[in-house]
Amino acid sequence: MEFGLSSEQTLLQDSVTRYLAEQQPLDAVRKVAEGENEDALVWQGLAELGIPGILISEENGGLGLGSLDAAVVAEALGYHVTPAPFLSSAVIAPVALQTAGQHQDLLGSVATGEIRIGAALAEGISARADAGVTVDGNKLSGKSLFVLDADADHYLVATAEQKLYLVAADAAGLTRTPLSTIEKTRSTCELVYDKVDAQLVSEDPGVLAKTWDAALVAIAADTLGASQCALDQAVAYSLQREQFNRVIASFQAVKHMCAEMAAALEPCRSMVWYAAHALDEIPEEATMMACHTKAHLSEVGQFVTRTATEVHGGMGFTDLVGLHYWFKRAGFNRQILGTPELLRRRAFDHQQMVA
Amino acid sequence: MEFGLSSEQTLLQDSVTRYLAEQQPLDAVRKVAEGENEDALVWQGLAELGIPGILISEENGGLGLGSLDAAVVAEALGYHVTPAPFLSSAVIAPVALQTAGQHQDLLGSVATGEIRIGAALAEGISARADAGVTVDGNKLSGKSLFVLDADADHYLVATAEQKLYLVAADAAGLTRTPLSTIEKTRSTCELVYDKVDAQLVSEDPGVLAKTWDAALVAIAADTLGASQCALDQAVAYSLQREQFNRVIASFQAVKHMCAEMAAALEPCRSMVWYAAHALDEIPEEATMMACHTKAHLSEVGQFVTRTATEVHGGMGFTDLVGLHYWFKRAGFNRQILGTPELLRRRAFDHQQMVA
Amino acid sequence: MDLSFGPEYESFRAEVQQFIADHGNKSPRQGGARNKDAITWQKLLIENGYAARTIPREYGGYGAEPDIIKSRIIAEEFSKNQINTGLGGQGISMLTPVLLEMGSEEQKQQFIKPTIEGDMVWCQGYSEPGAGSDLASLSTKAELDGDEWVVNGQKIWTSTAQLADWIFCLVRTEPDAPKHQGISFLLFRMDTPGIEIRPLVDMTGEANFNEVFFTDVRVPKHQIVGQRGQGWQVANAILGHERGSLAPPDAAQTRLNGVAKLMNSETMSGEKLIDNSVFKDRLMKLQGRVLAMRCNDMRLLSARINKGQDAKLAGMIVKLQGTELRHELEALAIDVMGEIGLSYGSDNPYLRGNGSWQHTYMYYLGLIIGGGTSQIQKNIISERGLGMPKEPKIEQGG
Amino acid sequence: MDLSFGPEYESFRAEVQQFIADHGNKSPRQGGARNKDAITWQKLLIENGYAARTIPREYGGYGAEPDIIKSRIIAEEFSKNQINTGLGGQGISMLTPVLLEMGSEEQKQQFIKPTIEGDMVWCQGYSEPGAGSDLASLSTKAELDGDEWVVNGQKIWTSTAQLADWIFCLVRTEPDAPKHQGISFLLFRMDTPGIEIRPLVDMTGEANFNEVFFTDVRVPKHQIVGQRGQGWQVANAILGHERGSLAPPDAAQTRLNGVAKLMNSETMSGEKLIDNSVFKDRLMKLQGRVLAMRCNDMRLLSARINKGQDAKLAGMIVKLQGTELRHELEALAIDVMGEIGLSYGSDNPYLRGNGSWQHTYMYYLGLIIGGGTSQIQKNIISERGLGMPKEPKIEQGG
Repeated sequence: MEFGLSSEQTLLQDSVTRYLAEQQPLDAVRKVAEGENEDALVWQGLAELGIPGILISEENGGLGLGSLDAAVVAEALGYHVTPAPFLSSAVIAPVALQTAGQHQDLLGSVATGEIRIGAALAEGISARADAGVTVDGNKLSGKSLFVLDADADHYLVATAEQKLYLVAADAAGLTRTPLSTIEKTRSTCELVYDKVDAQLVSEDPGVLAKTWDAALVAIAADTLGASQCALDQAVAYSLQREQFNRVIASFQAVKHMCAEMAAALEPCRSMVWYAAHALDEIPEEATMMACHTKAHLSEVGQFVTRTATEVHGGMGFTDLVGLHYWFKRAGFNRQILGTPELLRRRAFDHQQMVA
Repeated sequence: MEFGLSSEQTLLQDSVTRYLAEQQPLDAVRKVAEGENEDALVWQGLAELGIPGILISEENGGLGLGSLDAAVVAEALGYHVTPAPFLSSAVIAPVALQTAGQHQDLLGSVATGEIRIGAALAEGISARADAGVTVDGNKLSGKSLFVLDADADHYLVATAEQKLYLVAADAAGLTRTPLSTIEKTRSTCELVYDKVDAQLVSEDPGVLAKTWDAALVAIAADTLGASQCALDQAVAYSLQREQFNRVIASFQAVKHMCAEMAAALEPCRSMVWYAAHALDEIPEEATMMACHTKAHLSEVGQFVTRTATEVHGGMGFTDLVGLHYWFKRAGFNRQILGTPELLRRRAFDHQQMVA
Repeated sequence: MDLSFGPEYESFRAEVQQFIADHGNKSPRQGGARNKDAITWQKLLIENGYAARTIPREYGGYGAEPDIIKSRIIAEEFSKNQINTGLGGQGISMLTPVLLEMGSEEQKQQFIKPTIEGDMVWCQGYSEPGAGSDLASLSTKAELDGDEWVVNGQKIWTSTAQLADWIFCLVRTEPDAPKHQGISFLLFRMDTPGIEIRPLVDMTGEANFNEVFFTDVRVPKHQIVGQRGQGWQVANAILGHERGSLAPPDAAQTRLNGVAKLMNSETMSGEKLIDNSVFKDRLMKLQGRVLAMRCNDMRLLSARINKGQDAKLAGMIVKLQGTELRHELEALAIDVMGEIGLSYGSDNPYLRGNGSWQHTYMYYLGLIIGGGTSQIQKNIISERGLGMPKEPKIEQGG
Repeated sequence: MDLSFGPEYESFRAEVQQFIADHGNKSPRQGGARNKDAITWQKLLIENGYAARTIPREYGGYGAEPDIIKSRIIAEEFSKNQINTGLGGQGISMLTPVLLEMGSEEQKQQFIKPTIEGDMVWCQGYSEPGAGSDLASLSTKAELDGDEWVVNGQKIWTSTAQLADWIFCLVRTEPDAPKHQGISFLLFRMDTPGIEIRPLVDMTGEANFNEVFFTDVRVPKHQIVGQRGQGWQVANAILGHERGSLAPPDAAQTRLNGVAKLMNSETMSGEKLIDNSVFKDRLMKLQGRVLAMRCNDMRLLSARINKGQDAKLAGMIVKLQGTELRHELEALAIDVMGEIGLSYGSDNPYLRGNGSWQHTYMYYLGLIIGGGTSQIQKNIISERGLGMPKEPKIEQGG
């Protein structure tokens, strides 16, 4: 019995972490966030480590690793608020296409980082505003909001009937408009379809469900990393910042804020591990765990990134320290692909709590 | 403009407080809670101050005061965890009978403390379990749970159709069984009706609603008093208890717990005042304010009495200090005549928040 | 309990209403320093006693006796009719009262009139990167060189520094004195050589504040308020003014109505969010807290009118409770909107309320921290409100 | 990630299952000291290695090598089949490990066997009214008079004092030494003259604990574990044992299922409470936290099996999070029941779950406070877990 990361997984996390710490410090993140650089650069770097293909099977040209490996990478990316299309290209698209067994020929180029596949799932989950996608033949009409990755080459699109389609970014009749959000490290866009040619991925709602579950765990892992970094920064800052002739880490109020963050966050690590493991190995718990893990991490992530900001005092509010990148990362993760309330409802519906 | 207590109200509160502090210290409360004494003793003492008749009009033999006066007394009773049937006999019954204009001849004896009227309203508010009261002619059948005051001479009974009746405690076909709860300072019972003769008070659901509103504010005021006393005890204890060679009040964690209690509680005082004032003077806000005030005080009361217990450390858990009387008083007040969730729903329904 | 202001004030209210009826059309849509319409409007307000109301006529004010109820009536009527209430800014809200209290006659003559009329704009130089909660540990220093102070150091959180003509600034003039006794309160022009302003971008993405750097900034010796070393006392004479206004409960009520409106228009999978019991319960929970704070505010107003009433604790908790409440209100709005709640930036067509939900959510987190963090507030409440001991002194090296 | 114990342990599990099949019918319904059936059962368990498993045979145990997985399998199978897991009590859980670690050979011979077999019942004398969080400040003193210690003072929170044959007790023997170095660890009989026991009623209304008063209690000199003045170190060798077990996550899961069941059977105005979205959301929120703690627990088990894994922080937070979680779970159950949730006392026909909801709600508040309050837990987490400084020393008179 071993509950935790294998030595290979630790190595994987270390190698991603080392790359990000060296090549993608906050200054580099800032350049992408402020529009000076594109996230293609870091994605290419990650591609050299094989990251885009982490969930892509070896015969499809990827590393063929599992969900826990993907979670471990997601955590590292969250820790470094890395601007990269990991969630859509490396998790959502590969899981969908491989589960459906369709269009897997695309995945080789995804694994090398040559092409990116964005994800327009929101309308299959809980349609907002006047969005929604309808199908006539293999033509899509309507629109998708807050599509992940404004720079993708293809998009995986969910319809209101929970079918999945693939459309090319340059397809006739497709209009793509970036949507600016609080989160500048990852881009979203709106897609408007006017009878756009689409390729069916799956009509089985189970494929969307499985894809969604995988995405939820990856998002939770990203929040775990972001929150852990916010906590680490708060502790480090408190040990160095002096007020009233002592480091603020010596004030019981500050100590207790940090202790509360750690106490809330530490069990989340095990929860993310287990939820990722369940995706591959314990199918009967997978959806319930995925929903709970994303919902719980959303709550904890909000608490931790906010409290870490408070520990930083005024500096936490400035762009100088940049702590807000972590705050916004956790905030973004909370809202996308299901708010905590929606996911808790789904978790309830997916278990027989009482006879 | 004067938002607060008049000098008469301050005098009233002082006189009740002085009586309770002198004649009803915790030892006396304990005797009632442990079944050694009856609450009739304190009720007689309060009757000498006119308290049972506080809301009874002068022509009906009472003091003819207003809801804010009643709230001020309820706060004092909560502060001293006084075992007395104030809520049922001095608030619920007088409001119901005077609003309906029925059976007011009873109120003279209520005002002197000679007779007590219990309140069986729960089934008119949100029936639980298999309880419920039906009427045939003027005969009641069924049962009421958690009726306030197990020792009353008459009971005000609400039916599922929100009508109000009065029954005598010794009426044929009525079975009364005390129900033990965590709260030993106030008694509750079950009433089982087997074609019991009853006198109609009102068929108008508005009478029950108005009575309920008055009860909600009185309960909130009781919680305000109980919470304030718990906070006062916590501060006093922290200033006297030493650990690690200093009074625990000098630890920032303890200070902040007390500050959080005070910050949550202090606005509640104004809220209770306003809600009580609204009962008499601002009818369009009365129900909304009553629901919110009881719901909000329930949350704050739970937080404060729990945190005060924590400040006391192990001593707070013992019966020696007796702090649990305040904890349970606030706990009882939270559950009766509408949980916070139910009252918030009612508050929502009673206002036009959006067009 | 009497919630009316009484008949004697109703004629005053009628006067205010008449003024609004006559002149309301001149109310500028945008306020702020350097805005010509706003300055013209400000002068009209002063003339009629609706701004600088209690400032003596000799210094350019209206010269009325302080009357809290009249001030409240003015505020209520202007707010109800969405009329611009005149210029704000730290020169008017903070420096003017300090000059009236502690300034020399010459200083009052020189500064108050142009300040309240909007012709002289000020910024405040208090906080420093190393002196936040512990403001008295500030280290910007001023040394006397002949007839001039030579100022060196850095200030932060200086709003409107780019616009300001002058700064009122705390500097350390007696380095060897205990920290609260070594500070002086200087006034100087922002175009003095040696001043550099850098915009300070915050988490909202805007530069609401600045950093200001001083390098050998030379200030005439007499531009000091109070005595040398008395600056801490001078500043504290007005510090209290800032607190309560950070979390006005009426604004919270307006905001709460805004969330309800949002819930009424937004849908999730076809369901109106106002019909979602979980969000509705959260909304009502917050309304309970908003109502409690509104009642608390009435009590505070009453205590200001009726001197006998004690509302000390009720006043002390306003900032702590009010800022937290607002932060949570904005958070609910964001949650309710799901993905749409992430929108930020005027080019996003799904932006709701001009992006104010996300903006205010972050801004109020800033306010929870700023102007005395919640931790400092709790220290104050427990010490001054509940009589608990101050943080004990630490053994050196301990 | 490997959640199975592997095939080599499956035969062990089969053995345990066989034992349960053969002997499960002898499992006593009630455990507890002085219960004959429980003592007989305990001896059968020891014989088969299901109790006192790793205690050497020479002291009456089963003498197995420590094997965390086997212990877990035993626990799992016994729990699954609701089989009594043998005697508990502080003599077995706390004193026995300390004697094995620090006791003299004579003490081991004398005490361990009768203790684990349930023939000798112990109580613990650590806390005092004046020494709670600051346990080392205890003041019960023992003075040497010839060959005997003379003990005077008072203990509190002493469970099973009325039943106990013996007490293991911390006393101050060196009043002039620094507080952690003046304490000794004594063992003495509870029928020694001069001991008075008073039941300590707590907020649940039960006397789960006692106060114990010592007046000139004479204890033979040699009844000390470790050296004079070493008592603090002796006690700390086992203090860690207590923490984690206060908030087992499996119990939280069982309890959560209980709330769900309650919500399925209770109604409000005809609506099943499991259909009430607000309560459902609260239930699910708590389930998220329960699941997180269960996963955390798996990690802790794994770290005990696989020595290389670091789970220090994961272990440190268990008590803080677990006790709070349980308290909130019980609170939800009470809220869900409305007035019925107030029921307390076996004569109340509306009592649900034997009154355990209210009881456990209060009892867990006691646990939040006891065994190291949440405030102390946060100090420990921040200092030992996060490397933040200890509370600085205070200037005397400061």
